[in-house]
Amino acid sequence: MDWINQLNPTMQFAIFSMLKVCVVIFLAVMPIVAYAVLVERKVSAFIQDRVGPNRAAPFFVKYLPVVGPFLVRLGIFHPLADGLKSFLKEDFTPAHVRKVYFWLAPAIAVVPAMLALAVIPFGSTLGAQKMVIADLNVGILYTFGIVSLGVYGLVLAGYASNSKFSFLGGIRSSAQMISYEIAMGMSVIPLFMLVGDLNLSKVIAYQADGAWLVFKQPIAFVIFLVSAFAETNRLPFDLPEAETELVGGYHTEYSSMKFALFFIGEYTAMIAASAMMVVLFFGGWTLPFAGLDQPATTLVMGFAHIGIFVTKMLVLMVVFIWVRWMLPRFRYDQLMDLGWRRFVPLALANIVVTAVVLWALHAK
Amino acid sequence: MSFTVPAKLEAEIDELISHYPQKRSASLMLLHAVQEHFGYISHDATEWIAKKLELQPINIYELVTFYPMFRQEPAGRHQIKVCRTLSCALGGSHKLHDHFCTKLGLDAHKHGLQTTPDGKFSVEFVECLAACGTAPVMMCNDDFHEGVTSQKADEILGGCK
Amino acid sequence: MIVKRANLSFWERLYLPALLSGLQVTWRHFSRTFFAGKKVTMEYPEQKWVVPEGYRGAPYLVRDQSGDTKCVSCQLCEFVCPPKAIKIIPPGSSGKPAERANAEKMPAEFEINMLRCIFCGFCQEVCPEEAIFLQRDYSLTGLSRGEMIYDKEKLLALGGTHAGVQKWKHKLDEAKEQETFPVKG
Amino acid sequence: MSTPATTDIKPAPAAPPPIEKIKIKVDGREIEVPKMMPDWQGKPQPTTMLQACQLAAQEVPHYCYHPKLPIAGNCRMCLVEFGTPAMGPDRKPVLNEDGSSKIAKSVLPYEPGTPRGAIACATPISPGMEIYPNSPATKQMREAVLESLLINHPLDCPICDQAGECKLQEYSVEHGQSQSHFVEAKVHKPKAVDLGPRIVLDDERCILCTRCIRFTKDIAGDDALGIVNRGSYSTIAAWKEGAFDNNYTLNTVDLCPVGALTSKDFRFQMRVWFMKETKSLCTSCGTGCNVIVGSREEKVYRYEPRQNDAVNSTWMCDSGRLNYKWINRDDRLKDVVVRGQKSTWAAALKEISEKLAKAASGSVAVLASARQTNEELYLLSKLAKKLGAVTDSVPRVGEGDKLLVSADKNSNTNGAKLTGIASAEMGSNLKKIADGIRSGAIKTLVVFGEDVTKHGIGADLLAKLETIIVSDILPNATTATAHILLPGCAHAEKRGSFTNVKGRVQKFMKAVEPKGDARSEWEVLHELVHNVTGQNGFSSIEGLFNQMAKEVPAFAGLEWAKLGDTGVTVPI
Repeated sequence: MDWINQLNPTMQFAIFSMLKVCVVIFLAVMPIVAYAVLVERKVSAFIQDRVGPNRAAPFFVKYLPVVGPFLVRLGIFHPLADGLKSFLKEDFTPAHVRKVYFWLAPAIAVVPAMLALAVIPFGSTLGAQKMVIADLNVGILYTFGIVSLGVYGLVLAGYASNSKFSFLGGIRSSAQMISYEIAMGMSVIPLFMLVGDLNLSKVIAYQADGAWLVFKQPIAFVIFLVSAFAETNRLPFDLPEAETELVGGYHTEYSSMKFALFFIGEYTAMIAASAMMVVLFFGGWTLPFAGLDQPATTLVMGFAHIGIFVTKMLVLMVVFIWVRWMLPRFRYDQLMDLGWRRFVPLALANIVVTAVVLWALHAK
Repeated sequence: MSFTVPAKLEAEIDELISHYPQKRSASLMLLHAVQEHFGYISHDATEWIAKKLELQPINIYELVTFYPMFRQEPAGRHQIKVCRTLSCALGGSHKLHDHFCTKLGLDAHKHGLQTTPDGKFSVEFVECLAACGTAPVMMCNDDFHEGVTSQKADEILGGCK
Repeated sequence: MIVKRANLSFWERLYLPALLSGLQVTWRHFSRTFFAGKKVTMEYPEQKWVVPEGYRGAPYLVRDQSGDTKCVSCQLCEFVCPPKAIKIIPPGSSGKPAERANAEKMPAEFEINMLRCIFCGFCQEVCPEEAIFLQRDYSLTGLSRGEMIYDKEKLLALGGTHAGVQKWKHKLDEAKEQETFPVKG
Repeated sequence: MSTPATTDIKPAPAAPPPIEKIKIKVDGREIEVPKMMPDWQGKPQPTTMLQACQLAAQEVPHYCYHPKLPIAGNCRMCLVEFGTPAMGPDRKPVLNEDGSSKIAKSVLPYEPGTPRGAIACATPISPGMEIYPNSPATKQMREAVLESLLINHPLDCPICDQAGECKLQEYSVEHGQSQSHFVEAKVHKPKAVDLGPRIVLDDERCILCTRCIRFTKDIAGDDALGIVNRGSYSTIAAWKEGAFDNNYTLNTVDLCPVGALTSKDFRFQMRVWFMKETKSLCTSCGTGCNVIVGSREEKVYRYEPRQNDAVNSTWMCDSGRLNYKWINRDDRLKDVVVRGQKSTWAAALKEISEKLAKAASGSVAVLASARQTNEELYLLSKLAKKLGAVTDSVPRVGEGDKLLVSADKNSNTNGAKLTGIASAEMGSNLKKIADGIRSGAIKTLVVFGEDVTKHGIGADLLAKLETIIVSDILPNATTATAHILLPGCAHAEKRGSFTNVKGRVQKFMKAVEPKGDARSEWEVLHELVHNVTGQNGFSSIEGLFNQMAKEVPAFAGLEWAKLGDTGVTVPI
């Protein structure tokens, strides 16, 4: 490993960043996306008194005596089958679509969601490396900047598809995502007023010192949570897709891997939103006991912090899935009403109240 | 045609036909004459009569099948006719018929005329013989018997030679 | 007509009780299925649905208790069949006589296209001979379209026996009885 | 309904004698009906109550009555309640208070409260009579009669060929009751009796209306049937098994109101309710009996006579009726064949058109069957005229009878004569054609629907020809030698008209689709005539017929639509 040390710091930074990107995207995000789909199907099934997927079985399963059948019943192989199916299905481009945008849209749907992950500190340190891909000092601003790009994928897909369902889906998504971005953005302002820094690592450090911000800013959390649902087009805010009324919304005309990209995008956005909530409200990789709230000094500690972070994130993701079966879809006007007439004033009020409290505390 | 009519009968028949303005009208008389002579009206006889009267055989056949007194197959030498109309039926004519049949070895459960294999006796049910007050009544050939009991029946049979 | 909406109370407007009850309902179902293994679905090819009495599945031809084909090729089922799934080829004047002495007529060929059949039961209802019945089979499969057209032999083999009134036999017996004396009435 | 042809110039008929009319009331409505009406032989007879009811558009159900048969009055189905003006002791009508005459309803003599019906088919009407075809008493009588007719009926509709066109079924539904009071065992009679070579009798189904007996005795003139036995055991019978064998036996199947008489040919073939019924003509002889073609799924199953009092009344002969099977034959010509190779209509017609257009005048002979339609023969004659061709048809003479069968076995002899295809004495040009071929003057022969090898133009002569163009329906020696073979249509597969021996022009409709590539000859000829003569014609049969009527003097004034269902007579 000497050759690494011999490189200059810039080169080292580049190599480790690359490594982190690869590890995070291909070893973490993609499998999580794949199995989140499975969990979603299984949890949905259980809530609806069903069994869920339990059929896919690759050839080698019959050589595994007890584990094999169990894994099959668990549906472990279904994500693999789904992925394979996505690649093998006919990639159909309907007539009269605007081809360039039609092909571009799925990519635009995935990339911002992935980019948003860049500033998330998913662990303390592993050796000398900080467990964040880009430790920006304007982390949260970067996040909002990138996330707001995500709407373009959806709008483009709707616009390019030459289908009224897609078009309606695209229009809905643009209105919905822009509306909720405002509430979402304003909801986190009190947090940073408390922390005094925009760097997400600093936010975690602030929570490690005191209580988690979810306890200090519950209203901000509620607004952020609901807005996150809306931003990720999850039920009860899945109006852009709305199978029952728009067939499939913006992705009606997509098939094969292009459709899968929208899927990956949606689940990556879920991951990003969950991760963001863990960082902002649930103390990131910290736990307030057993000394787990200090940056790691050993490799074991480092992995433990990553594990803590991922666990918190997965719990939130299960909440995402669960909520899907709790609430019916909002009507479009109700959605707008909730965003603009409830959350925006509430977030503003929260800012004012926090400011007043802070002023009062500091004035003392 | 194996069926031949003796000249005497034919003359008689021609005479019968001459009684009627239309030949067809003589049909029944001819049938009676033929049955009287041959004992029954065979298929060939029917055809012969039809030809004689310039009719189709079916016209004569209709008559033969309609009237119960016309026979289409030969009967025994002694014809026993048991009345089965209401009074006689109540008076025991079925028992009487049964009696004759068992005595002569015939099947009592068959319809129509029954003849013993030796051709001596025929037994059949007929409709009213017009002596309801003395039921059951029967005829043996042209002899009329009233209030026939099994005993009397045996006597009648015994009297037939 | 205007439906007046009741004004929501404060708690109702908060949506929180509704949210909680939603949480409760979903959790109840989740735990019941996940932990207690109670489910309402059936894993089909391994577990087969037991059809209830009187279920109307695929129509098959039946034989009577003497083992004779009951169908007399009257073609009423062919006439009434809404999807035109039934095709009967009548015997014609020179065809094979019916298996039952008195019935005179029997279909030369009787086909039901199970791809077309909608299990409506009109054929059973219209049949004057009680020769076709909707039976318990509901899952019919085949590897080709031709295989799904069931011919007379197949329909009779699948249909089994139906012990009903033997109309034609009864008629024949009655006719035979008439030959003896006294006639039973 | 015989519309006289417009060319049929007759002196104005003398004014017919005034028809004596009687006023009666039917179902409460007063109508005037003629005092006398023609009976089955067309002789005037006193109008019956049944005829009066028909004139008043009131249906009276009946079995034994048939307008073309003598009246028997034995089924009792047409019983109706009626009343006549009451007469006082002074032999003057009793009047009601309002001055109308009082009606005395017909009642049982010993039971004055009970209405006494009369059989409508045989009871003449009298002035002032009132008939109640819908009164409760009439309905009750019908119910009782039907119940009695059904006492011994086997109720075997599922195996009965008559089911679907059975009067017993129809009246049971309309006038019967759902249950019978009869609980005893039914009388069983012989079944599947072989009455004749084409007829099967089921005695159990018979209601003894005697329509068949009357038909065969009085119409067909063969007294072959009668009723034998007595009472409940009465049955229809022939003298011997299979003795009912005249050429009109199958009419009794049509006449039989129930399923007692069935046709051996149609027995168990197809249920009648599947049948598509098309108005057509019989082509077996020159009479041109009107028929209904019963077909299903492009297969002809039967012919039935159709009423046309100017031609065949309501009858037809058995030989004509059964002469349909060739339409369904498997060896029918189905392909256009050019010199042994399967070809297309477009290619074949192009070749024929070019050949004929180039042919020298007089080098073509046209031989068209007198079984082709008027329109086809007309188009062929146009073609022949343009080509200066020798034309003729083949005469066919067979045995006729005095009822319907004509000695002329061609269905359209007069059509061939009137359109000018046949020579004045039909068949006299055949020899001329044969000589022409032998001498080499005739190089092209066009044959429509005939096997010329049987009519003096043998295979040796055919071999000398440059081109043989043949259109036919079934393969024969001529079609085998044809250079260009065009598959034709049976009359059941196309529309057109025939002119019968008496000059009646009648049209027929299409019952089934042509087999394979076959196309109606007139469509093909229409195209050929256009290509060869340059004249455009009509591409619809209606237009073609009307054009023919304009150009052929004999058909002057005719129109397709004017032919109606029963045709128009033209002078011949």
